[in-house]
Amino acid sequence: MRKLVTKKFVLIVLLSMIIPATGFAADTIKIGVAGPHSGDLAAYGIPTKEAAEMVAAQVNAAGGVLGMQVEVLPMDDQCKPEIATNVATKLVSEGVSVVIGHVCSGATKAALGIYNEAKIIAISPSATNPPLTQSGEYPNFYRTIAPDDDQGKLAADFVTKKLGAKKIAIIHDKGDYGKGFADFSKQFIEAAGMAEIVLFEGITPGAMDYSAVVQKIRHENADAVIFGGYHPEASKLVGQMNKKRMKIPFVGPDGVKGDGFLEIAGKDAEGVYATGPMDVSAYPENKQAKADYTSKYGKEPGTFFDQGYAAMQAALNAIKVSGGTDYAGLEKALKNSFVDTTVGKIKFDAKGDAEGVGFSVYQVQDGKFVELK
Amino acid sequence: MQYFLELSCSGLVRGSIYALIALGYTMVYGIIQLINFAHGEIYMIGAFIALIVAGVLTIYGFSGVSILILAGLIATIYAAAYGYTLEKIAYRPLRNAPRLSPLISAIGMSLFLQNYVLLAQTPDFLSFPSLIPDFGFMEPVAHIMGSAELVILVTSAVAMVALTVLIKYTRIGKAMRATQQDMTMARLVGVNVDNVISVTFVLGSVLAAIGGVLVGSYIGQINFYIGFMAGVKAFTAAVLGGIGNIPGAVLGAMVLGLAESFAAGYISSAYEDVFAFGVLVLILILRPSGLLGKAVKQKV
Amino acid sequence: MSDYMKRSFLVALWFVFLTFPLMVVKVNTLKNTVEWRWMNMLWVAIGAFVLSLLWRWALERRQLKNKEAESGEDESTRLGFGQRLLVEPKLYKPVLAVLFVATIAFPLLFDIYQTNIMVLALVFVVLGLGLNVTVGLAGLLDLGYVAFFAVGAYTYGILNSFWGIGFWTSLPIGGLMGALFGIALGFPILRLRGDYLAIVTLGFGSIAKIVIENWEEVTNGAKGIAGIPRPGFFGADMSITSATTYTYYLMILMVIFTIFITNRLKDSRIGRAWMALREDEIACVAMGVDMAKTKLGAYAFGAFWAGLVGVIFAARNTYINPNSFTFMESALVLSIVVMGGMGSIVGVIIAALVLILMPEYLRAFSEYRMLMFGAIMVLMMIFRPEGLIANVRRKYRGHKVMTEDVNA
Amino acid sequence: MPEITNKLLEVKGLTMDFGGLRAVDTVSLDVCTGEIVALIGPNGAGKTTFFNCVTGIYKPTRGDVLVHPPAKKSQRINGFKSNRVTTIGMARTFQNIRLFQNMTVLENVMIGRHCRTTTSILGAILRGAKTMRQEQETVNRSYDLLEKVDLFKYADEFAKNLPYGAQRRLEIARAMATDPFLLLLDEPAAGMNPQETRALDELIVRVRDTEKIAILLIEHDMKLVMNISDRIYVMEYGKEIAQGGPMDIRNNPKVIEAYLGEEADA
Repeated sequence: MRKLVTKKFVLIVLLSMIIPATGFAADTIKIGVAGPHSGDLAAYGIPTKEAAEMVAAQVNAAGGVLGMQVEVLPMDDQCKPEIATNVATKLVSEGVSVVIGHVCSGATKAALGIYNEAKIIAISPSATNPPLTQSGEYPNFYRTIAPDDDQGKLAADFVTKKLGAKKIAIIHDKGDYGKGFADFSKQFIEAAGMAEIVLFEGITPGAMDYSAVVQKIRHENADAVIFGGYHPEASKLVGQMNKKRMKIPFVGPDGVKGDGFLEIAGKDAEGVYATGPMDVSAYPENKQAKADYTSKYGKEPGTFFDQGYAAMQAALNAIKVSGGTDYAGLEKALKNSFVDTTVGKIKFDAKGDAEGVGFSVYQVQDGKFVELK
Repeated sequence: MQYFLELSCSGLVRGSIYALIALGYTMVYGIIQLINFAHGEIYMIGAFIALIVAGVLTIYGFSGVSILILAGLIATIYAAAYGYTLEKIAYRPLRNAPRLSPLISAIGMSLFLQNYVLLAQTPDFLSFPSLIPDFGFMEPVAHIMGSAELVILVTSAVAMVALTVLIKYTRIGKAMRATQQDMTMARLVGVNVDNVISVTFVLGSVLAAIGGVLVGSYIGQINFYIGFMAGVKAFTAAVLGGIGNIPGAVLGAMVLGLAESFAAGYISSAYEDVFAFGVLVLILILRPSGLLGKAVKQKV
Repeated sequence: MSDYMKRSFLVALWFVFLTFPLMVVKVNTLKNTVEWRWMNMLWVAIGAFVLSLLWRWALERRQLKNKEAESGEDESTRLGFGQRLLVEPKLYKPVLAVLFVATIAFPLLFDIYQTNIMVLALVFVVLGLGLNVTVGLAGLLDLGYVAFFAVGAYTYGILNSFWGIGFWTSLPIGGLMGALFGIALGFPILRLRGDYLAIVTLGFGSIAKIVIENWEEVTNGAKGIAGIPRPGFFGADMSITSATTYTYYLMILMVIFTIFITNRLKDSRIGRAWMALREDEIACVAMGVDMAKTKLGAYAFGAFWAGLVGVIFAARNTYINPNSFTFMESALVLSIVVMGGMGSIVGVIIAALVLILMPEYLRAFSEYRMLMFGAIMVLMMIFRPEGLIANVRRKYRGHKVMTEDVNA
Repeated sequence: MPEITNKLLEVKGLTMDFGGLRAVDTVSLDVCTGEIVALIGPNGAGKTTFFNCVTGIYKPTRGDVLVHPPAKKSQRINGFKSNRVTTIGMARTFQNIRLFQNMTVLENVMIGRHCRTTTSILGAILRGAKTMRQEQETVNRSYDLLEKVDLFKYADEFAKNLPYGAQRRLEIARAMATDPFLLLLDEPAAGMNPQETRALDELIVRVRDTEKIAILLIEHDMKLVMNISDRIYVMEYGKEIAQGGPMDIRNNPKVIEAYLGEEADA
């Protein structure tokens, strides 16, 4: 018995030495793609996965990176922190070189520590929470989207300066993303001192209706509404405001700026403002990617497709430039060499935010989001 | 004062919807002492089927009113069928089981139906056509009450009156009351208890489906998850009013709707649900059998 | 038999009708297109037919079994294999030994990912065991159990972020906070019966989440608390791999600790009172059991485990936000208890491992996870209400000799 | 007839209303040490309601329920919760058997010991010497009681699997486990066959004589009542209509009238 145990132990030790070794010996580059691929937030995660797979397919068809094939490992984190850590350890043990993700800021925070420990870089297409880059706690984090405070500032400026609102109601969905946006808007409006915030309130996503809140907005005589949250609640609010004959501007963040909002809100969407990543559809890379997507899937790409695509491009470019998957090399490449992506020509600043990406304001006109110059 | 009216109106509209769903809960509970946890999902399925029917009919070129009638009709028929099947599968085999078993089965059914719709249709929100025509009132009424709200209030009131008449004056209504009093006795005097229970589920489901269609066209969007919270709230309303008691369910629903609306209006809508459940706990502590419920002495 | 076929055929037809609009039609109101998925109809028909046959067969078997039980056949002589494993030393000793070795060797044999998800599964084992006390033993249905889990996790998160208090100090505090909340929430609902209890606890569960979301000064709201340290080991600096392995062994100890304690309690004056309360509240009180004390005890004890393991959960994730504490988690823990067999410890452990690990290994099927939970809960209640492995009642060794002495 | 020494239970003018319905109307009743007292009356006379009022399941509308435990001070127990009543020393059985179905026979009796033992949650975890002693005492005492009611051989069975008569006896054993000075039996012979009834008859007398427990019982079986009771109270429509020894009651015209319809099956 004792002998057997020893034998087994030796076997285990040998095995454990072999397993990580195979990771290096393989002639593929593994890229993890983590985000919600199931559940109610899947709509925000799947476009990134599809984008990453498309980039990989293209690169592989052209001979790969540094002569190696790119393999995409999609992982579903359902935007839950505990699942995100599972995913992160899974990706680490699979020996990925870079992770594209995660999609939700909360899940990203949970996973980043694990990547940092394993010296893996994560590039998120959508985690807009400012401290992710600004706190300096996550040196291995990069993103191809601008942080929320930019967006909040833009919304605040737009409402006070362009729309000239004096009494502003800020409504949010109590979520990480929505509340964050609402907080920054509030902060910038208060700092500018040009308008008064008459209402700052959370609503419950999934509540039957928001007519009480709408009445409250009217009661406070607000002349503009800033909303932090996603499109289902936004369309409910907008619909009820219209039903209650309230014709004041409604400004949402990029969680509102998408086809989902247009589809659900329908006629009510007309005239709604939303901030969103700058219009990048003019870039040739972007046009190409969108055309490829449409020909492959027969529909328009979803939310964060551009950012996901760009993250993948940036990651592969960094590998190519640095000539390997070494952490320090990748870091240097990401921060120094420009790369053409679907969101423009970008590189990353010292904190990990992409330079050259930003937000602009859109308005729904004739059933489409149109960028306001 | 005007603000108060506005809030009251939103509270009453919300309360009417809760009432339509709560009636189903209360009827089922009255007869077999079961919280039909999946009742909210019937409401959701009713809304989904109405959406699908309306969508198909629009494509085949039907016009406004006929869509409303057909979609509503088919939705209620299907909801009734689902309610009937639900009882047969998940509750009937558990008629004599310990009390916890059918409740857990009901929670299971609720999860199952939610995810069934998620997988069969979509996890996304869908836009619900506004089946109720939006004819304009004049200000200052317009912003307090629109046509959709009026339709909801009227439909709910009519449905409730119809239900009360049905239970008071028809044969099946009498059988239902007999079963509610004493199932064994009712069976002995020749009431087909199984049929009565099925009818109860069907009636409850029809009311829930009406609620689903109304809410769908009022709010303009639905997804697979709308039934859960609505169901929980409606059940809360039923408990508030005294579960098993039909006027109680309506009263409880109105109290809950108003409480939520005033909480949102005067305090903060972030704590809306806290108030809803707070009212529930408070009433259960002060009057454990609900507002209109009779204190039933358990037979020892 | 042909009657069977005919009935199942009718059932299949019924389900085709029932599922037709949802399964077959998919309408896009925007582009005004309809997709007719006729294949689905075929699958529903076949599925319903087969399931209906199985259903009838199973129901009949259940009735047969009931009849046998009624005709006075001794149940205890026909213990299932699962139960025999538990009571016969010849069977359970080797199994236990193998299990022990496998448990110890697990992190050595598998990579960090496997270890990590195992830790999560073990967290749910403890949650299941804790809820098992409240629901399985004392019969108090709690649909807001996750609130206590959240209390534990946030206790550590808050203590750590405000005062830098470490894991080992927070661990017992988390458990005590859980118990305290159990008592605090238990008080107002003492008098409520089963169904009312269910809805009120559900309410408490959602209130807890709302409070966490809104009480930003303390809980950091939806942003969550980040940078929570992993469990420390005498201040040693550990890599993620070794920290995970360490957490794994910690959780194993935790599970053993939980089993040990709950087992002791189950076979005690308190545990028996809980069971009696579950069986018949009026009779139980009439036999001199203090209902309030006993119920609160059950709540507090169940909540204690949730609080305790909540601390470990926070430490394992290093980040917590309100998203981890929804009704779905409560439902998940409840299905663990139901599937495992109320009151049965081994059953709960197996159920937790299956329900948590299965979706990790079958990621392709993860969409079907909640669907399956629902179906499992219904089917278990109908066909195997005693759970996977039914509780084996302990036989007490009293001395007949001694009693005779007393008599004499 | 045993000598009446002192009162254990003293009920004065007890009244219980349910809404407008008066279920028990100013009923007074005493039970003394060493007595077997029966409470009889037609169905619906309010006997069980009376029991429920005395044992704390209902709170009586009016009247006094006084107990005089041996060697302890007297108490007025109106509105006490039933667990307190039991702890004071009055234990009961139920008309429609209320056993803990999914617990073993032995465990059912062990529950009776609950109020005489003190192990707390912490104690149950630590299993100190005191806990172990109490536990062993509980087990032994319970086996002992099972033997007395002739259920020893069923100790490890689930209560739900017992035959009907045995379930009734188990209820008695469970009540006795609480160390009562007064045992309240609600129709203990209901549903029993003549042999079982005879055995029960002996059991009740034995309990009184060897355990020194006084007994108050509700019963429809007149033979049993007349055989063993020292005194009998008769209720009809919530009111007390007669009391006295078996002979007096047998010849009381009011009682005969009340029972006229039912006499046939008695």
